[in-house]
Amino acid sequence: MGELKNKIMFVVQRPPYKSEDPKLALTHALSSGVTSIHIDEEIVPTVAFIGDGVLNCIKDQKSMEAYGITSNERHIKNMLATDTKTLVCKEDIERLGIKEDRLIDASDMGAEMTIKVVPFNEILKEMEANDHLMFF
Amino acid sequence: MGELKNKIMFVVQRPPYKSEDPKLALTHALSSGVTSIHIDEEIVPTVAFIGDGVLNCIKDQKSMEAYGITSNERHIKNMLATDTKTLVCKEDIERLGIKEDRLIDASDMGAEMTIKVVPFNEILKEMEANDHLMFF
Amino acid sequence: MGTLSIGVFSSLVGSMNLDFAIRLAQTAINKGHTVNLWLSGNATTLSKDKQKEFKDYSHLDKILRDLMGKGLSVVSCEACNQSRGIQKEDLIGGINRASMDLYLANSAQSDRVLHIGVE
Amino acid sequence: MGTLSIGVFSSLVGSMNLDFAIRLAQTAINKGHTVNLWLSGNATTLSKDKQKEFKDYSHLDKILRDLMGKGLSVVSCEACNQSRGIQKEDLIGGINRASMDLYLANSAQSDRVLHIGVE
Amino acid sequence: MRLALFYSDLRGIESIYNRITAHELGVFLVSNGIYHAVLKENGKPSPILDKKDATFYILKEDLETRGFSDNEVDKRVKVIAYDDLVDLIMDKYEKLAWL
Amino acid sequence: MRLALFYSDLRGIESIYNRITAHELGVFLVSNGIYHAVLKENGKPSPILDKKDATFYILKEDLETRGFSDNEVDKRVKVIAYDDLVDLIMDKYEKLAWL
Repeated sequence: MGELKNKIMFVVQRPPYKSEDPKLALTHALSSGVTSIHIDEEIVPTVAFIGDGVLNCIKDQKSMEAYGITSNERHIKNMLATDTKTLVCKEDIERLGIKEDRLIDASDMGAEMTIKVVPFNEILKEMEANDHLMFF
Repeated sequence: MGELKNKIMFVVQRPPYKSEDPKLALTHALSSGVTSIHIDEEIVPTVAFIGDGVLNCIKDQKSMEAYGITSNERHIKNMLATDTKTLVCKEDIERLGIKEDRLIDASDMGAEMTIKVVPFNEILKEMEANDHLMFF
Repeated sequence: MGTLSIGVFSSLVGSMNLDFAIRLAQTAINKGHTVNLWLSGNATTLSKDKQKEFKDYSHLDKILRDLMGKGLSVVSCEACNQSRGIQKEDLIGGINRASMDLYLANSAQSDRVLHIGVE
Repeated sequence: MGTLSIGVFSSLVGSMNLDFAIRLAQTAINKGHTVNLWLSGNATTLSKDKQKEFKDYSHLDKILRDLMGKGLSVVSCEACNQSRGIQKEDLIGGINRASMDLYLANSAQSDRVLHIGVE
Repeated sequence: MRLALFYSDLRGIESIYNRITAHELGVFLVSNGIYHAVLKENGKPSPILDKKDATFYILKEDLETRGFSDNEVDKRVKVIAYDDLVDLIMDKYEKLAWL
Repeated sequence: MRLALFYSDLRGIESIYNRITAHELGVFLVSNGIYHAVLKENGKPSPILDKKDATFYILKEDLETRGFSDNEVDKRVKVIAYDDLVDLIMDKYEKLAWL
């Protein structure tokens, strides 16, 4: 076994509420913070939303009111509040006509981290910089 | 409650082996023959393959050899052997470049029924003629 | 008042199609209609008892029991259950285990059929 | 020889992604690699015991037990199981129930990770 | 026929949808089908709304779950609740198909 | 990076696939991804095979499950078994992504 591969990138490629994948991507990424009970070094997660996966980033999701289920928005906010690097693909939000002010922010939770809108090319560079990729 | 609505059409719109839907469409259609234990009149099924669902009709499926699972081909053959009316959309097989000699036939099982290649328009007429629709 | 048969193949957690089906059934029953629910394929995951409620996941156990108390008839595919290791005694009480011919017979006797045949 | 972690979200019956994952694990183990399998979301349906074998459906129970005998480590998501009514005592013997942090830790220690995050 | 089509996804079902016609056709945008009423992909409304002689409905609960509200819905689409949905399928449409 | 992309479906993943590049790129057609190597939709081979500098593989078991055989596979795609697949991902490609 080689050295620890502790940079893991979580790439969300599918829209919310049609499958469990995007929500599980977020819960998996969030759990990076507690892996220290298993290994010495910390895992550094990066989350990126690409393709129709960017639809997860739209704010005001009312799944709790409508169906009694925690929204993906709530999970994204939790993630931002733990200072996880979170990217969303610029070309995809532009293609779908989503304005930046429609994206989730977690400032109400005191989070300093925001969703960063970046060109696909930067997401590719991030894929290069990570040790493992998990596509959801 | 009105009269018995006994003409049910099973429309397969999805390709095989990516979901259970097409196989369940076939097993549901096949079970029409045994509903007489519940109701007096017989249910008359019609099955139609449209869109990428036509890929279910390609013969020589070797799922049993590769993965130990009964193929959708086997189910289609059973269906033909019970004289179920089975339609496949002409425009869709042409679009996907599937020649008619690549379609499943059940002549080795003594079936007289064959998959009938028809224009989408005839499938629409069939939808009109049936009492209930089930899309898979 | 009419009869509505709803058939679903979608998993308890995932597409939220079962949430849709249950809400539709609830609304129809409250309006006085008769509703049959057929669970097949991965939708048989809804018929397993002892589901623990988490806010993160669809949790339809309670509302399903409540609707059965109001007359909702629920049938879960026998073979689909068995292939997933769900035994007869694992089912939520009141759910009937049967084969698809019962669903077809119920459909033939229904005014409307909504078949949700996707994951 | 290396270590491979495979994570899957797909249902036992449906996309055949679990058939793929198990076959991949089997081939890797036979070549001397170390393999970890993480079952989450609907893939936790594979961890339920008493699956009845039908030729019509994916039936991976036997091969999974066989591979665990050869060293395959299988972990099934605790909350995913509970929300589906699958209790600890319902699991196939030898499957470990834990949370996703164990999967991530295993992944960090693996040479390769294949995450199959679809239904 | 009086047909209710449930349009339940963002991608992959247009080709079949485009070819289905009916004397009386209701298109119900549910689940991820709701995006067709609120997104303007590449600056244009979804072509599925161009279907001739169809009446379009969108399920309010599914719309709001995904972060959108009534005022963002294309004017050709009527926002309905489960209550309306039940009345429409039990009274107005005789056949139902989930795409 | 040395990247193995698992192309697992017939529709819906092209847009992301088209934008991913890597120094060394292997594309593995598995599950319903196999159709891209054997169908000629509208008379043309799948555009996913036009990807520059990629090496294409198709999983024999998944090909044959769906009714096709080696001689129907596009010449640009190499037919492999699970045995080859394990060697390729453990030896040649360092990162794996399932689309």
